[in-house]
Amino acid sequence: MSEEVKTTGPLEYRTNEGQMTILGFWIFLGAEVVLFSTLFATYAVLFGRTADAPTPAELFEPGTVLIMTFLLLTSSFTCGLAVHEMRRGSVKGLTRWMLVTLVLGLGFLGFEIYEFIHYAHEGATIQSSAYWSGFFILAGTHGLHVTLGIGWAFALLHQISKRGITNVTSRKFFIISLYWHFLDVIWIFIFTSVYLIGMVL
Amino acid sequence: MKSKLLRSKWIVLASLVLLVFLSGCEGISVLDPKGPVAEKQYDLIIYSLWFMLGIIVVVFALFTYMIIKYRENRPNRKESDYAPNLHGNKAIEVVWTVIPIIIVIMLSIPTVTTLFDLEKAPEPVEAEPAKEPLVIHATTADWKWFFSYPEQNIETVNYLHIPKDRPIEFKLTSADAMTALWIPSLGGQKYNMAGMQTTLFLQADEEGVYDGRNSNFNGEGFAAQTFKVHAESESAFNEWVSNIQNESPKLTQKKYDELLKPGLTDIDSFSSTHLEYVNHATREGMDYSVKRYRELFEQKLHLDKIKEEETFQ
Amino acid sequence: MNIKALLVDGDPLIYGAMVSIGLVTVAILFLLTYFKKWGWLWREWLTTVDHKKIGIMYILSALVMLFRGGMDAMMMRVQLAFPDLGFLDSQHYNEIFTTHGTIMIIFMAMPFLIGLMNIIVPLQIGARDFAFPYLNALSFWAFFMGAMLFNISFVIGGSPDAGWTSYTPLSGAAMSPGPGQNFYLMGLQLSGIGTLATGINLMVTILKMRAPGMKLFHMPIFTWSTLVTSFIIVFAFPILTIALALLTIDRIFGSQFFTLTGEGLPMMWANLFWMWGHPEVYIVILPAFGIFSEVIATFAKKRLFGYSAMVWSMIIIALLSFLVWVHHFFTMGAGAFVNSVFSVSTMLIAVPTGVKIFNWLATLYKSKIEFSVAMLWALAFIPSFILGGVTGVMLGMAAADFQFHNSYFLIAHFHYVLIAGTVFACFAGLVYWYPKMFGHKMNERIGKWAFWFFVIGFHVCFFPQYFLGLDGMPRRLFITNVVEWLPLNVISTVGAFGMGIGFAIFVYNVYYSYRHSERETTGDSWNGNGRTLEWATTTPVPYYNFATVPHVDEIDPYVRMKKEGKTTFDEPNVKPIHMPSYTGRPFIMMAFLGLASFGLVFEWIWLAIVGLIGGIIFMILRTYDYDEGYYVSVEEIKRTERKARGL
Amino acid sequence: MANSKKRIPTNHIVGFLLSLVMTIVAAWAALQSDLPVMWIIIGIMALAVLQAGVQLFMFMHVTESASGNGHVPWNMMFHGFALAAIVVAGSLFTMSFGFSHDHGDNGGNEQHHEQHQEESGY
Ligand code: HEA
Ligand code: HEA
Ligand code: CUA
Ligand SMILES: [Cu+2]
Repeated sequence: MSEEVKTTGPLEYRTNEGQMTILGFWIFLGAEVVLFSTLFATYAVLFGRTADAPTPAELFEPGTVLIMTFLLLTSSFTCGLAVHEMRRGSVKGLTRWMLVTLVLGLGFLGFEIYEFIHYAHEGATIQSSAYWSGFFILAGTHGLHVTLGIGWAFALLHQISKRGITNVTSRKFFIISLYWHFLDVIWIFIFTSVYLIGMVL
Repeated sequence: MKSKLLRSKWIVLASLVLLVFLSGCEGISVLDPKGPVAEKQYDLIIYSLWFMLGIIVVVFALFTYMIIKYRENRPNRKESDYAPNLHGNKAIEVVWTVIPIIIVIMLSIPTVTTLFDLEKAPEPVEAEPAKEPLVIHATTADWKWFFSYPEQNIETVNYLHIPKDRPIEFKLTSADAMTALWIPSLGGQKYNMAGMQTTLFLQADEEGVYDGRNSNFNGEGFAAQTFKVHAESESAFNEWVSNIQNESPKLTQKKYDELLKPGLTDIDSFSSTHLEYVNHATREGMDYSVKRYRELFEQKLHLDKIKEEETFQ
Repeated sequence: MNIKALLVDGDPLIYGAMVSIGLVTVAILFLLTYFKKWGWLWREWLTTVDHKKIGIMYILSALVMLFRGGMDAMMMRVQLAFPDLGFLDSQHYNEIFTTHGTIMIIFMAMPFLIGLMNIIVPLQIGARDFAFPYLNALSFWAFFMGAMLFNISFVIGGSPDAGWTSYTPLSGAAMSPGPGQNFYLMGLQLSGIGTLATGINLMVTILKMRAPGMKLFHMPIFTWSTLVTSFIIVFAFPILTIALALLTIDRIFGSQFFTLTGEGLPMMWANLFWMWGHPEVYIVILPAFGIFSEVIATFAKKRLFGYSAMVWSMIIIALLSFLVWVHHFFTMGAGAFVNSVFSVSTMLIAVPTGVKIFNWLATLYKSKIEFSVAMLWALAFIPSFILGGVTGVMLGMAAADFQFHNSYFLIAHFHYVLIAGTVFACFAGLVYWYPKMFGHKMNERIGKWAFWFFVIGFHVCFFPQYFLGLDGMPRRLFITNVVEWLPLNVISTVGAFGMGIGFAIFVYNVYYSYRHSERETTGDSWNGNGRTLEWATTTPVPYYNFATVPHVDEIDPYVRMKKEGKTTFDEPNVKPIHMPSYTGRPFIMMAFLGLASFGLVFEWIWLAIVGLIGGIIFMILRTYDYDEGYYVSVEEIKRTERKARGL
Repeated sequence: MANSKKRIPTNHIVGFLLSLVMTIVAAWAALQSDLPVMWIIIGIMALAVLQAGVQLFMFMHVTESASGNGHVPWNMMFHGFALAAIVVAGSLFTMSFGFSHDHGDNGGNEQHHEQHQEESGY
């Protein structure tokens, strides 16, 4: 039962432990899909229950949302490049692309915070109505995930700068890349079913 | 020895079942329907019960056979009674998959048709002309019932009069917690929810006084949230209505607000309805009570005396 | 805030409970100090990552919770049989059925089964531990802290009182202010996260750590049931997480999801709750099915009939379990079409369940049944569970359910499936695997007494409730105010006490067996009838489980191993074994999160933040943790094995 | 992994371009086009699903064989999304449609009624 280490293939898959951890993370992502779907379901069912607060069509701004979307899409791309560099064994490439990713992520967060504050000024807060509770918790949960992801990624960059790319660090890094792409997937659905549809209806 | 014990236990149980059945269903309210809706549900229940009894008998019989015949220390066990590597048999497996499927289909058909029937007013018997359903708004508040008769413009608290042989269309809603209207002798229940309106059709075929209650738990006074249903002839009903119209006071908003207060109330009657100023089934009406009585809801009410007060009605 | 206002006061029952809890705590602290066991407790238990020890802790907690939930049940039964005694008032009764239901399902049934999985699954597949032992410890402590948090509501702050289903708007801030409902939300949240993590952990363990050659369709059926259950857990628990979070935010931060104000939609809670709640009841029944399959095959001394049908039926039950949730609120008025759809999907579950029942019966066919205590529990399950199952199908017929819903007919249904299914299985599994866990068996003679008291008591208690339901007696009613209901209620209470006595005998048996049972000398405890790998290793199980893992290419591999004289100690092939190190971090981290939850319960946001920061610090420590564990040397393995095998 | 030695990650670039295009098309359809609302909604939801596919297959290596995890990641995603569909559609199905609340025979419910119409549009 001793650990066998393979000698080919991406580093993160070479140990059994690496494979297991990555598999575990995929399963966790499966759970996350359901977690977010519950928020989507709640949001959808509460749609239209704005009470005395403004309606989404009045508040949503296509410009901001599009910028946020492009920021996140691009960050997902650069995160992919970071993993690509990691698999080529380049600590420098990895770090550089990951920093770009995180800067884009921070930009996204900045816009989101600005957006929330703006809505609050217009009289739409988490307490104003069922609809706005649904909106803020759905978007906010995503935002919280992004925040956690950024903190986690900095911790990993720090580890990689100290230890280089090993079986363990590459596994950890691969996992955060999965997480980051996954957040992009969720955002696409928020963008489409919350913002676009909110502006159509 | 052990298996004998096992067996005798089932015999005791089976006879218990029989006993209950032989003693008849009188007095067991769901099994003693007093109207067409309860009747339909009763028919469905009995229909399904036969299937279930059949299944139980088959499984119990097989089970008893197995544990008696194949117990290890049964005297004169034969060598051929043991086949440790027997691991499957396609034919028999198909049989015990298909038969339950068939049973499920046979249960589904009447279930679905009954479901759709229950959405409509019960059909009149024997080609009598269909009567227009009597509309009654049944509204609950902690822990009481308001029955508004919009057509008659009267409202009662904690009791109900209905004409027999005429469909009743209940419009259910709640001023606060989620509740349910259930009159077992007349038919199954449905939820009352604030901000929404659900419809329940019931009808009585026999005169009598039936028990009705809120069957969905809503806090401390839940046990006391019951009411009596007086089913009577059309003329007696009309007489009762005009009595109330003439003798009971109007239901002012002030009086209504007072009645809404969380707590218990006695029976009462009025010659107008609360629908004039609030319908809790609407989105405007759903927070009416909570807004007024937030502090009261927030206290623990400690209704120690519920038992004594049960003698209302 | 002053302390006096926190303590629930005014009732002798509560004072009694506080005093007894206080006394027990003091006694435990005293004993630990007196026997100098603090170090032992910390080194051997609080810091353990060994799946077997974690499993034992799960089971011990579950037994304590069964006791707590059972005491609640007894109090309810006394109140219902003797309404004139004024034993409980409405408020207390409401708190008690709420804690009873919640504790029994979340803190008793699930952890009991997860405890058995913890101990047995790695042994059945030939693994050294879980895939993520550290995470496993975290999960346990999450569950434990959640359970403790929920239980202290009894003495400080007040218990939740809106039913285990906690329907809104009743359970919202407006109608249930105060900490009681928060205890429910935070207790479930914390332990729910632990359960989710366990689900992931078990899935990876089973998918990646099986003995060489063991295909999925070679796995023991209990392992299969665990895999399927984990799948349900992974997909159902996130729904609960969100539902609880939304209600928490409603209550503490004033959002409007399930409120009557702000155009909230209270019935959405019911929808979310049952989207989790229905899969949840299958989470507690599928492992039970797995246990019965193992026990029946062993004591019938015969291979399980229809192995792949057994597996597929579980998979189908798991998929269907996500498609039936609406049957819990047929009476919400969603219309005939919606109800028809969910009615049919509900009844369909009878088909795969029936397949399982008939396969068990066929396993008994041409077998040699040995009526050991474990087997008795398994056998009693079959006829008893049928009664619950078929009444479930009757509830599934929506048009009829209008009459059954919220009545004792429903109460009888789910106790029939939960007790005859889950609880019988917990007892069967515990008795069956007891020698593996503790190195000695439970006494059979005393076990039979416990069995008969419990089973007969069970039927006497719950069978009459079907008729109470048909007579219109609603659930959650603190007072039986209709005379006709009284006789059956008295019978029911008598039965409940029968179960109580059965359980007391069971507990006594634990003590008696500890003192008097013979110690096990072989790993294959049941007269050499073991069929799966857990019986192949020695008893007590070495902490690394298997010296060497055999190659497996069939179902029931141990049967052939015995024939060929093979063991799990293939001396020339022993290699060093990699093991994880013990650590106290999971315990401390969860203590912090427990503190955070406690803060939220009382809406002391500062305390919640302190606890949360503590938790986050431990997460950061974890990501910088490069402790790779250690290797057990070949010599040590050989020494241990030789000793255990008497070589 | 074949592309681990490659300098240029074609896969990623193509994926990125695809997702940009799809986002722009979706935004155009929702904000600028005059298509019927129902079609817009169906169309942009389909685009969202496609984009999710791009992320999963082109960025997240969901089917990478070197992982040693076989089809399990794919399986988890598939079932996760299937369940997501059940949760969302099921909630709308049971919480919005077919409620026999208002048969429009008496007043006071207009608003409620409208709500249901809105939601069936959704
Ligand atoms: C272990 C837990 C468990 C299990 C296994 C089940 C199993 C089933 N349950 Fe139960 N149920 C609960 C726990 C469980 N339930 C709980 C806790 C509640 C109430 C919660 C609350 O409100 O507090 C509940 C409530 C509940 C309701 C809601 C009723 C209401 O609120 O009005 C319904 C309705 O459909 C239902 C149906 C079923 C069905 C159809 C099955 C089926 O899976 C049963 C299948 C088994 C068989 C049918 C027997 C064997 C089969 C054969 C021998 C084959 C031939 C048979 C036929 C063709 C019929 N259950
Ligand atoms: C696994 C789940 C589980 C289990 C095992 C049980 C076990 C029991 N349950 Fe429970 N029950 C639920 C789950 C469970 N229940 C749920 C979910 C509800 C719904 C709650 C709600 O409405 O919100 C419920 C509700 C419920 C009610 C309905 C309350 C109401 O609606 O008003 C009743 C009433 O009789 C009841 C009784 C019992 C009894 C007598 C036992 C017995 O089996 C208990 C047996 C165990 C013991 C007795 C052991 C401990 C005690 C001792 C060892 C003490 C010594 C002995 C004596 C004093 C004699 N339960
Ligand atoms: Cu409920 Cu509309
Ligand atoms: Cu269910």
